[in-house]
Amino acid sequence: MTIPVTIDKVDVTLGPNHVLKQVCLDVKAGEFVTLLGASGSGKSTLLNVIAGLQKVDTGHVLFNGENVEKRAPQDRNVGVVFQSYALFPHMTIGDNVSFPLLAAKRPVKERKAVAAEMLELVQLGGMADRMPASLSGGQRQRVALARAIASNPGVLLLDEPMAALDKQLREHMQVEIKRIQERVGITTIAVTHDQTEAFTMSDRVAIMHQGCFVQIDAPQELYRKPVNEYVAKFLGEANLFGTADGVLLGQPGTQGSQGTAVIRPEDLQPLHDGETARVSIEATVSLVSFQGERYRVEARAADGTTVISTMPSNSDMSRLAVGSLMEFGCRQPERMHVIVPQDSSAVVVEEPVAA
Amino acid sequence: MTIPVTIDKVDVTLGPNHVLKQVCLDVKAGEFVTLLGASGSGKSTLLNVIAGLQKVDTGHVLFNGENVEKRAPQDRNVGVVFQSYALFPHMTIGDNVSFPLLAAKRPVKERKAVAAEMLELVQLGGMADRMPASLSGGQRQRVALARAIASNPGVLLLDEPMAALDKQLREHMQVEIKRIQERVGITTIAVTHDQTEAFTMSDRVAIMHQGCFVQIDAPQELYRKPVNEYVAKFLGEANLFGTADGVLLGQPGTQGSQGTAVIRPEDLQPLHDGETARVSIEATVSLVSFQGERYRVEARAADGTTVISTMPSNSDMSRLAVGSLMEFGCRQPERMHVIVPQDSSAVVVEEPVAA
Amino acid sequence: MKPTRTQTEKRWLLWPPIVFFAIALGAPIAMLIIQAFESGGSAFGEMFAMNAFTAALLRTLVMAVIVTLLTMLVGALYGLGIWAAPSWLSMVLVAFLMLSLWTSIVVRTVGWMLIEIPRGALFWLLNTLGLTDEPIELYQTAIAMYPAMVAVMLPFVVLPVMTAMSGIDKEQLNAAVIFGAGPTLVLRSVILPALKPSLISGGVLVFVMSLGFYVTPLLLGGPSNLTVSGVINLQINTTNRPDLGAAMSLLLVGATVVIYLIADKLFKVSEKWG
Amino acid sequence: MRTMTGALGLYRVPIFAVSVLAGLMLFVPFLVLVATSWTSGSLLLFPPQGFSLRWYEQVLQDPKWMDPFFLSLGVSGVATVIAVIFGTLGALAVTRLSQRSARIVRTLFIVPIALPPVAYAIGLYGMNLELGFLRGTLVTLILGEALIALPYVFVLVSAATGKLDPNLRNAAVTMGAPWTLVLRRVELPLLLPNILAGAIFAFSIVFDEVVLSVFLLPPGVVTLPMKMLSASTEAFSPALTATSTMVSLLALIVLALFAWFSQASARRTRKAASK
Amino acid sequence: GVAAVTVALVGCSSATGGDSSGSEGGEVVWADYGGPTNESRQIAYFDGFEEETGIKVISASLSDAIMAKMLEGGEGDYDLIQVSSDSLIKYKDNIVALPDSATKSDTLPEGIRDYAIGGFLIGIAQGWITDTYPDGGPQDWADFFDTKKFPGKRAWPGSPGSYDASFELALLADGVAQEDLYPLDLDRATAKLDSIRGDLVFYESYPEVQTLLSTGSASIAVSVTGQFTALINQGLDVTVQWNEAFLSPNFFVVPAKAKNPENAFEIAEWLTDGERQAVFTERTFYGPANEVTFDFLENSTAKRLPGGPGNDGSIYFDEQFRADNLDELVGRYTDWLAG
Ligand SMILES: Nc1ncnc2c1ncn2[C@@H]1O[C@H](COP(=O)(O)OP(=O)(O)OP(=O)(O)O)[C@@H](O)[C@H]1O
Ligand SMILES: Nc1ncnc2c1ncn2[C@@H]1O[C@H](COP(=O)(O)OP(=O)(O)OP(=O)(O)O)[C@@H](O)[C@H]1O
Ligand SMILES: [Mg+2]
Ligand SMILES: [Mg+2]
Repeated sequence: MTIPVTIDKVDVTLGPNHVLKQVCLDVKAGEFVTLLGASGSGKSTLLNVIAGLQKVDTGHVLFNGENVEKRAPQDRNVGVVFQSYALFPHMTIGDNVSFPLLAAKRPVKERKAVAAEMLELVQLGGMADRMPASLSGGQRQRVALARAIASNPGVLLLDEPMAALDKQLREHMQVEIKRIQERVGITTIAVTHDQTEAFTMSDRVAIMHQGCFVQIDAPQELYRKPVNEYVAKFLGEANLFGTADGVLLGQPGTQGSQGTAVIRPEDLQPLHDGETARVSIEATVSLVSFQGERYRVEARAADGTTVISTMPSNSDMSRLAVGSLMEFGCRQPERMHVIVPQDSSAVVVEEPVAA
Repeated sequence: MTIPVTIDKVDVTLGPNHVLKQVCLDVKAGEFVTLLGASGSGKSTLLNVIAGLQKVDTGHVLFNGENVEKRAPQDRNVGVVFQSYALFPHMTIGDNVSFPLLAAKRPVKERKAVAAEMLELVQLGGMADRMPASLSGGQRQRVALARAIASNPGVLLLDEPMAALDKQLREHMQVEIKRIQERVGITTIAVTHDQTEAFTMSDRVAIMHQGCFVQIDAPQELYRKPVNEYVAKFLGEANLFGTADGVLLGQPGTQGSQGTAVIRPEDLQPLHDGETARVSIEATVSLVSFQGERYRVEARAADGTTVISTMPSNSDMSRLAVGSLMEFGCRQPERMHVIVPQDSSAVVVEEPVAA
Repeated sequence: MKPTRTQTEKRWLLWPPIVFFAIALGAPIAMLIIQAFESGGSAFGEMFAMNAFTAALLRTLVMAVIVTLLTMLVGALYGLGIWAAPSWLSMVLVAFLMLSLWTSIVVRTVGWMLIEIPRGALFWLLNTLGLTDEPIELYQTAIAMYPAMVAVMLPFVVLPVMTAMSGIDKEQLNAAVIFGAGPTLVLRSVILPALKPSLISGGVLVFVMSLGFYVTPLLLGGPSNLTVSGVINLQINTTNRPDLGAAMSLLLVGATVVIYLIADKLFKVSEKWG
Repeated sequence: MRTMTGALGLYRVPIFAVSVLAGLMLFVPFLVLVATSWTSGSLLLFPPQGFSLRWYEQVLQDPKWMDPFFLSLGVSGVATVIAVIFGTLGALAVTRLSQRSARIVRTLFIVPIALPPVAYAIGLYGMNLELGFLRGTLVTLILGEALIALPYVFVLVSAATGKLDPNLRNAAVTMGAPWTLVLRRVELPLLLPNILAGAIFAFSIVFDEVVLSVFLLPPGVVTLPMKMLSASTEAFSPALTATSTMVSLLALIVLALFAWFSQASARRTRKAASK
Repeated sequence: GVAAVTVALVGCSSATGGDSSGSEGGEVVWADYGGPTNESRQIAYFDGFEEETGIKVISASLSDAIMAKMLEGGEGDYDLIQVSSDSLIKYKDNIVALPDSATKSDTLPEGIRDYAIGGFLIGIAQGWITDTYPDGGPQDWADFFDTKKFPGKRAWPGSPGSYDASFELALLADGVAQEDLYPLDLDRATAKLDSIRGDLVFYESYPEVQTLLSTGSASIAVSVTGQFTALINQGLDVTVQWNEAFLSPNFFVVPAKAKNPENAFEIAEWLTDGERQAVFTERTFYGPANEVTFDFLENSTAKRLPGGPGNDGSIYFDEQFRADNLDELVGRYTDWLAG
């Protein structure tokens, strides 16, 4: 079962905090949408609203076009994976996974069968009798996932499902979750504040900032064409320059600028001697660090702007000694994105963006 | 003040666990060495040994060539940043930072001055009167760092200093810590299980596995020339193939192999039509994910080997639809590293590697 | 994430205990009020005119303060002792605590009496050791009653202190030591701050409970240590003035509740305890 | 861990000294009482005269002691059950209330600790007289003792509810479990150790309660503490201390078994975790 | 489950409390202070009575508050309450007199005799372990106050209600003649008491006297004589000074609101039997309330009883005065104790 979910102008106030402000979101059936935002931006709150764990002040939540406002969490048929997994520590893995069926008063036999099937799906077949405490973090994570989809819910909600895992495992699980989600075909809304995670798993990513959606788009679009500086900076590193007619003017907002140019570090390369680029800036290398698959170069322009460039790990770094003055340029000007001022005002005015 | 640190055949047993096995490490004065390893590999234990918080069974710790075995933690003059920061919650930031001077019974005036200076160093000038609870994670982290260096210690120890920060902040603080360490010039030993962190900050990285050092080397060397498969896999993704005379043989250890070839995903690219490479493998694309600055492509070879390739985000991905059969090749064969079997045995036999 | 609340479950969880309180606490208090006003409310004036009562009131307050301070001090040290001692010793200390908790207070008081009377167990010990021949002048002095009262109250401080100690952040302790703090500074900067909330909430409880002391001070401290509870007992059992007794009881209940509420406001006692 | 205790340095000396002294303060009266109970004489004396177990024998054979003991077990048992039910319900309710009302309820639940027993007993006795049908029953006594014991259950259970991951509830709820199922299958099992600890504490309080018994016991019915009290108003007999010793030891054995069981189950969990 | 247990417990209470209430004999609730005295009554009187009449005697632990309420005319569970003479005088209005046909306690004064059931005489005297004063101990209360002549601590009633004979004996010691004792000069008495306060060790309940004396913690005790008797029964050599000892008749009365007055009067008759009283007296050493009892007692026993032959120096309280001034006596004594 899979259903479309619509969030319509939802407002939530918790104590003194206006946590969600006129939030709108349309999720198609079977789509994977990730809410990405800094801590405190209201992601978990929105998820709770969808699950029915949090009342809304105004606005509606529609499942399959039907208003579910009146439905208790028990009756919404959503599956949730919590950040801490929230496995029941006193129950076996099998009992954990089949808990939704226990709640639905299904017979023991069916419960056993579904638990076994779900555990098979998350590649934990045969572990039904173990206790959660005896599992590794990644295994617990998978149990939580199995439990969330055991009752065949219409919507799957994931609240920072990978936050407790270490990096290696996290990257593995991202691919894993995406794979399972595609197999089951369930509408999924996830929360994270890790952009790689959001990009890897999602069909679309919704950037949240202080209770508003700033931009909702496919990962490439978001990365390449951020609507404002906040999004640009939030999604990986970015070089931001004031710009007028395709000419860099130094820092954003400097005199005469008509917009802000966003150039990703991998698109801003030190130019070879004599090479020119339409868009370029001169800066002194201040820090070079090796990061495995790439080098990261930090340089400082005369006006104090910091310039960041990343280069593949097979690059020749001998020219880039700290202290050397280099010309950094964008070789493919089409990869430079210009944010025009009226767009960029979105951050300041906190105007909601409908999906 | 900065001093060299030598760890000489240290053995530690905790309860039933042989936690450190004949560990040796030489850290030069002013050097930044990171201990990198999976959870439970003994990193924290080694740090505690250096700090004097953990007794050794056999072996010695030398500061500046002098055995410090008999010295209590108080007398070792080390600065430590703890994973949880361990700030004193009821003291102001200033009092926290000047705590080592309070312990040394220095006059109030000096304490105030040092606190101010240190907070300036970590860019928290003027916040001396705030309480820890009112700071953000990154700020607390910096306070902990300021406190650790306030007494001008000979050695700085960092136990997963960034584990509690979110990704954006973590990346920022990595650069920050490196910068401060270089400014102060203090010998630093850090612990982490995040390889990017280790690479970004360290002069050398020591890979720990089950209480032994597997490899101690500069970041580039480690990444490019891992001594065994464990290291290769631990430091980012790697394609591992059995190899004989520069010819790939499928999975490592396959018949006739003379060693294991390590090819990093960024060095294994889909070849253009008609293009050939000395080292290449045919595989079917199974997953393409956009990760911001790069695309990650997973493909499956006929013999089941998984092939991973990453490509810059400005690549043309149209050829790489899921299901298409591609030839992946390493264009610069010098970037392929071959682990010969006798090296690779290090993991199995758990033979310690001296620095 | 905020826990979900539904009205039904709140109702089912909250109302049964509230009804229970109404019956088991409300009704008796109502009875006390009725009894106190049986003589038209004159009991309230009369009790303050009564010398023995006002003196006992003052005496009880002073006694409760002393017991509280002593118990907090000893309790903090005892809790620290349990935490810092080798495991066999801390097991013994905990066992002593439990043993004493499970011995009737009346019987324990008798035990103290047997120790403290002029030729009691203490005299026997000292005499056997050849230290004294003279009967010991300890029984029915202030020094004789405080140890017994502190012993009765000790668990109420030690138990929360033990919880607090087990929750001490080991990294903080390590940090203090690494940065060169001596024992004094470690105590001041890490241990005491961690202890303080539990110590205070334990202290408030001890104070409130100490206001109800009766037999122990009277027996071990002598008849000059008549407490409010003693005076109330007197009204009810001897002079047959239940209205006075009820009025005094109401005052005692009211005062303890008010004291508790103030302390709760200041120190969040019930949060520490619940 | 060397720094744990090492950090206290020389302060360990006064700390241990006071702890040991305080420990003796708790233990010596008990020891003296025990010693008096094995006397072969019939006076409550220390040092005891000779050694015999005759008082134990007598108590164990005398229905005048054993009946009250069993009655006390019953009364304390029922009162404890009531206190455990309402204390646990209250502790659970508090987690579902807004902060303001939680404060009020929490205070209400702890107030009985501050209740002077004499005053409360008089109030209950008045209620007993007023409501004729209660006379001659143990209802008011049990109610009253349950109320006195309730705060301890509440406090101990609250300590655990505070540490309970609220997402466990949320998880169960989103999986369609009605709140009763959540209570039964998720919350109560997890709170069980603390509920048991609360029950033990409550039982110890009630079992020793005597002030209420004086007023509320129907004629001819005697609880153990009441029997001990009356045994000490006319004569101090070693039967008194023999009984008290046996009760303490019994309690200690029960506690030790409880601790052993909970440790064993913790060990099992740990073993499972390391598997 | 809980309800079931509760019901079971309630049931059990009424089982022990009065399952026979509906059957032929009925019951009677006897309220005294328990302990060995109650046991002795059980043996001397109740066992036989229950067998004979089928009426069950339920011994209750006497609660002062309940007693007070019933003596004031209130409701309560007791059918027979132990009181002292002054209480009887004070609350006579709410006490049911014995039927005319009943056998009365002939040693008791007129006004009391008609109400008293199962009477016994309590003595308040000084006593000591004979060895303490080999040359003979204190002869009167003046000696008691003479700490030079008779060194050592004195055990003294310290609970606020138990003023016992304190004022009277202080006045006697201060030189007031027996016949001038009443009305008591409380100021003079407390002044005299003050003079010895430092040598007193207080007891809260009577049995402490045994401990204080037998350990040697106190040299002399002022107490009800039953405590000395108990020590003697343990095999200790205790001297009781009957000279200037105070005597107080105690007995049981039927309060107005008693539920089983008939049964109470039936047992009252049973209690007057001299032979049974002798059994009780031999066990407790309280003085008997009927002359006839002495016929059944050994002379050696009789001499050790309050009001027994040879103990002529003893004095009866002025119960009327004590009844009239109860509040003041308690108040003054409490104030003095609280000092
Ligand atoms: N019960 C509450 N009362 C008042 N404010 C609250 C409450 N719960 C949350 N908030 C506030 O609401 C905002 C959004 O919280 P939410 O948990 O949704 O953030 P989030 O985006 O999930 O953050 P994180 O990444 O840290 O989980 C925060 O600023 C938080 O301080
Ligand atoms: N007190 C102890 N008793 C027994 N074994 C212990 C004790 N403390 C740690 N160990 C074991 O020692 C090993 C190393 O622990 P250590 O804390 O040094 O690991 P680590 O590399 O710091 O791991 P992490 O990344 O999780 O912090 C672990 O396997 C752990 O189980
Ligand atoms: Mg969140
Ligand atoms: Mg560690």
